Amino acid sequence: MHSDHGDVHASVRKYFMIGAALLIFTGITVAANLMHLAIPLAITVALAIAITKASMVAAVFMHLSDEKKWIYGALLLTVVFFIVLMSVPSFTNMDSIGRHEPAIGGGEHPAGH
Amino acid sequence: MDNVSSHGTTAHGHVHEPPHEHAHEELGWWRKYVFSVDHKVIGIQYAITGLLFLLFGFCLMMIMRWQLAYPGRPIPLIGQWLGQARAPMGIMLPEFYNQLGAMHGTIMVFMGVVPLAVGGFGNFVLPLQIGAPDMAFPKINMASYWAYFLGGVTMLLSFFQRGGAAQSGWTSYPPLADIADGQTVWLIGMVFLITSSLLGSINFIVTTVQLRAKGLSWMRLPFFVWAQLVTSFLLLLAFPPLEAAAVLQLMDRLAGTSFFLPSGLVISGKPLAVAGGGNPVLWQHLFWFLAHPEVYVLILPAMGIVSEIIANNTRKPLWGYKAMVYSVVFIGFMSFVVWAHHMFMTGMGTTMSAFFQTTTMIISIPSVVILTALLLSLWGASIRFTTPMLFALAFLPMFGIGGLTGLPLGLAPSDIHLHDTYYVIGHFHYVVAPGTIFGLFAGVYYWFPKATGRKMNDLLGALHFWTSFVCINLVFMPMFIEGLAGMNRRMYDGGMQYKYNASVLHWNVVQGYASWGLGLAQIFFIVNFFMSIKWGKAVDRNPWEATTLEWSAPSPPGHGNFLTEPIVYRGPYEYSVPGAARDFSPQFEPEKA
Amino acid sequence: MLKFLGMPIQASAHAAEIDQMTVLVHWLMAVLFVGWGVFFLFVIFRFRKGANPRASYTGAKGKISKGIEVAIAVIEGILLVFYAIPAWATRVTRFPSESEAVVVRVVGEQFAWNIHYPGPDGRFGRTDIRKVTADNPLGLDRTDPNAKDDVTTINQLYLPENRPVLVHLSSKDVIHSFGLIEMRVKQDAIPGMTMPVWFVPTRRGEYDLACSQLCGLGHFRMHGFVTVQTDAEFRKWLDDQEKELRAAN
Amino acid sequence: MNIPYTVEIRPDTGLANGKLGIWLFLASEVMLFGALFSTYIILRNGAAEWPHGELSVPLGAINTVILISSSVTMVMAWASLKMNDWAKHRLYLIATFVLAALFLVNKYFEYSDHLAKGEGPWHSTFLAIYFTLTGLHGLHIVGGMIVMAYFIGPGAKLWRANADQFANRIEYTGLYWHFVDLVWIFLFPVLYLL
Ligand code: HEA
Ligand code: HEA
Ligand code: CUA
Ligand SMILES: [Cu+2]
Repeated sequence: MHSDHGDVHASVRKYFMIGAALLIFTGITVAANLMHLAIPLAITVALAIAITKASMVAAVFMHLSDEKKWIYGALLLTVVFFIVLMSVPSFTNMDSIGRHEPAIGGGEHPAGH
Repeated sequence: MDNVSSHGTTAHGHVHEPPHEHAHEELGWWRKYVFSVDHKVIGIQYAITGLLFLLFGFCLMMIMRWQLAYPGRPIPLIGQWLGQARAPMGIMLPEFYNQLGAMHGTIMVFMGVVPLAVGGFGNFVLPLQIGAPDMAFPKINMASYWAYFLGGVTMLLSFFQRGGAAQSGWTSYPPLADIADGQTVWLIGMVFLITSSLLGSINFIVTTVQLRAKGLSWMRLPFFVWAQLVTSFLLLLAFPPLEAAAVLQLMDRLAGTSFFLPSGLVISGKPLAVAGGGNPVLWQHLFWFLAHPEVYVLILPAMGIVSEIIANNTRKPLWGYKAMVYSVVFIGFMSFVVWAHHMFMTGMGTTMSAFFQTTTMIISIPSVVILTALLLSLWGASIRFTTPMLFALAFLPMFGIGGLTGLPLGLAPSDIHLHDTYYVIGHFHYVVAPGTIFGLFAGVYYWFPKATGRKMNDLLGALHFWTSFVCINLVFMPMFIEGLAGMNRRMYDGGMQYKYNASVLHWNVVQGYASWGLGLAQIFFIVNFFMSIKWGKAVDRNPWEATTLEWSAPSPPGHGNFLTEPIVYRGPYEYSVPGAARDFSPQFEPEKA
Repeated sequence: MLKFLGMPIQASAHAAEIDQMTVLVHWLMAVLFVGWGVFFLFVIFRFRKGANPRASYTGAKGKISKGIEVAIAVIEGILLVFYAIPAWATRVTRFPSESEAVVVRVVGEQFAWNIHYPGPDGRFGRTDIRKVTADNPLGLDRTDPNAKDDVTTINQLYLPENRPVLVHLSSKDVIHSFGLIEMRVKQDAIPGMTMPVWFVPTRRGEYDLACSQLCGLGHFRMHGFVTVQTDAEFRKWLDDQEKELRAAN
Repeated sequence: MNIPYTVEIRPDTGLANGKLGIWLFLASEVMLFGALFSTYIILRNGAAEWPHGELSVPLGAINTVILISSSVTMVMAWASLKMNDWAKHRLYLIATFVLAALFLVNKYFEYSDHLAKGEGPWHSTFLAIYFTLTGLHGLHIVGGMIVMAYFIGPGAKLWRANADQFANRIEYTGLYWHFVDLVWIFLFPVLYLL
């Protein structure tokens, strides 16, 4: 923790630099969007940048780069369950025996010979 | 760097600490008993409110059991008070039956058991057991109770709105829940209850991690504390997805979105005018993502209570304490990856069902380990059949029945036949009613002397136990017979229209009488409870000759709990230590006592 | 054990397999419960305070418990790998081909089952949400050539004996569940989805079609009837329906 | 009676109570927004088409800039306290509050623009998600502003009485605020760009 004054002084510069870097990354995201990349690539780029930015905020502004093991532990657990949660979409659709189709007005209903 | 900073702050902190507003000066009645920040008062508030909700939820069920026993006959006594919209001429309407069912489930789970087990016992006992003066955040603790209270009041008031209370089951599956009456208020109430649990769980975790007394290392924690700690993590990380889902359902109902409404719906012959594009199964995933961990929230505190009582009344250490701790942590962890075993019939393919069947079988093993450890703890014991011990002992086979009947449900092919039948109802009531509720009763009898300085009456206690034990089994055991025969749950007329039910319908009558008998049996408890507050036998600090820290505080403990700072010298269950003078060596007594 | 469990008759080809699975788990449960139960009763009697005034600090010794736990895990594993997963896989992958099976669409609504047969041409007609009326709950567009011979009923499902049945299950409004208790069939009908369900009825007779999922105030009376007949009887029934249809037009 | 480790640090965990508390709270927030992002993915995958360019990228980008700046001012508000510079702390905290307000003003224009066109959340799956996610995020902003307002106003007294405790509280507020920023860092590309 940055409690003695010299330490905090040193960090101040870092805070402004990270702030600037975040703004630059924002610019890059918007610029990349103007290039109209193919959707999968655009998603990858945008998410990669967002994750980088988020890591910078967490590591520096939230001092995560220098935390105690209990906090890491709690966050690790959260990340694990977060990943489980993010797999809900695939659980919902991946392995369903059904087809998405309304009961009425789904056009031709299946059944041939 | 760390040392420097902690040193600096400590020095500062002590010098400048402002006089806490609730320091030693006298507090008014309101601040002391109503808007209190003392964990013991809040715990008791939680416990009493929770008990009242349990009683209320049970009353709803007793009305339902009348309808199931005698479908379409006017309800005696209270029938005519229910009003035209619920029971014209005292005869229950199907929509009212559904309201009772949904609200029974909601009230029992979210407003009865969790507040009593976590809010009540957790609040009252946990800080005492770890030697803390209070919870880490007393004001947040108070806020958590009042959020619960508001949620509870909201739910109760929902009975009086037009169209009545929520009626789509406690599971609130859309599209039904998106279009049925009463659901909006239910969702708002749930948001309050969820908020309350989140605040509470943060408090419990921080308290356990930060405020343990000197010498109280992790493997010296009473098992109850472990159970509460795991429970808190479940609440903390599993509830938010349900909160999100509740917000989405509220949007569907209030803002006209269709998160859970697919395109092309036709309701009562008319196309539903919404944008569509939603997914009803999504709700089920989010709901069960919470609700499976939630069922362990219902059971773990009860397991913790039972373990304390078994150690105390067998006069010996818990057998396999460490294995129990690892198991409870493992259960907590696994409970996040089994949720879809409630959804086998939603059209799951082989891969996914194989995954969830496997995790479900895996999670049953640590439960077996804990139960086995508790059973083996009885070997070589010197069992005292006190009232709390009666309930704690009964917990073992009752939870056993409930847990074992989870297995055929967890295997998808046998679940085809059993899903949504009374077998499921039987399964989980064995774990929550003669399981958890018995565990909670045990806890009330056990810690009542700590909270009031008086013991509850043993004769009334024994009567309460035996009558409840007989009646509760008569209510729930026939459910397995009904379920295997195929009787569906949530049936307004008890399923009398279906041929395959004919051979088991008569059980409904038996269950009806048994449930009213169970209701009467509670009178022993209620009388005992209130009578003992005033006239119970006065006791000293440690009436059960127990070893954990709460018994070193006065009964009832004052503000700040301990007269001197407690120091822990040994493990939690050092009973009958060879060579010791007495058959218990408390954690708080130094070696040469 | 099967008899003891009191399950309803087995009216489909796969019912026995599912019941066998259920029976096996219940054996496991019974052994565990009786085993632990006897132990439990013995210890609370043997180690009551009167009989054993001084408790033993170390208590039970030995590793039997670990053995039992491992055994339970192994048995569960066997049930899973050799019974549950394969049995489930048959239910959700080995669908009969549409040519050999009796194909029928079942559409749940509050509070009835709409049954839809494709008729002799074997093709379901087009449905249209704007054509939904009280007499035409499925919104069947009779101008569509495929729809001309389609037979629809409400709550009456006729099936031939010993032929695979393929149901395309869906729902118009809320979630229902297609429960054929005697045939050990249960499948949620989820709006916005069409689910395939298959089974082979093996016993002639009248059965109940229950709605197993809470779907509103009429859930308890969402009651369909299944009639399983010989193939000839079934064909005759279909023919009669066709005749009626032509007469009506 | 005092609760131990409200200000001083517990030696074996290295933490003060509030620090652990706020991180646990953020953990639950991660799960809350996680569920909503999950929902977004499901509905987007299930949708036949997904609108592009419905939202104004400049407005979104400006709001991103605003929030990032507010994170910098927030961390500076805390750092100033650590350097014992009360005046600067006030300045930075008030700046953070003002930036937060600006964010909401911006959002207000975006919302009213859509609503004026009759395109509320009921209009399409996309707008449903847009309004829900940004609305919930907006509520978090409002919550943060209330806390800041408290520390600008009546809560500021604590600095005199117990400087360390006050600095800790500002730190916890900051942690929350950076998290709100962090959520927006994901919301912006997900809703405005993709
Ligand atoms: C406290 C609550 C609780 C607990 C602990 C459990 C524990 C388990 N549950 Fe249960 N369950 C519910 C509450 C609970 N459940 C609820 C509320 C529902 C229904 C919700 C609804 O639909 O409304 C449900 C539904 C439910 C389903 C869905 C059924 C369906 O809808 O079709 C399934 C399926 O897998 C399941 C499985 C299990 C399993 C495998 C366990 C395992 O963890 C059990 C492991 C335990 C054991 C294996 C026992 C071991 C003990 C012994 C061996 C000792 C015996 C001792 C003596 C004789 C002295 N449960
Ligand atoms: C924790 C959860 C819990 C508990 C404890 C109970 C307890 C009981 N339940 Fe409940 N039940 C559910 C959760 C619970 N239930 C859920 C989730 C459902 C599904 C709902 C749905 O379909 O959506 C359900 C459904 C359900 C049904 C099925 C209805 C249907 O499908 O149509 C039935 C039927 O008999 C039933 C009966 C009972 C009975 C007789 C008890 C008895 O065991 C009750 C015993 C209660 C007590 C013993 C309380 C005593 C309290 C006191 C004595 C307080 C004293 C007060 C003071 C001292 C101040 N329940
Ligand atoms: Cu349809 Cu229940
Ligand atoms: Cu479960």
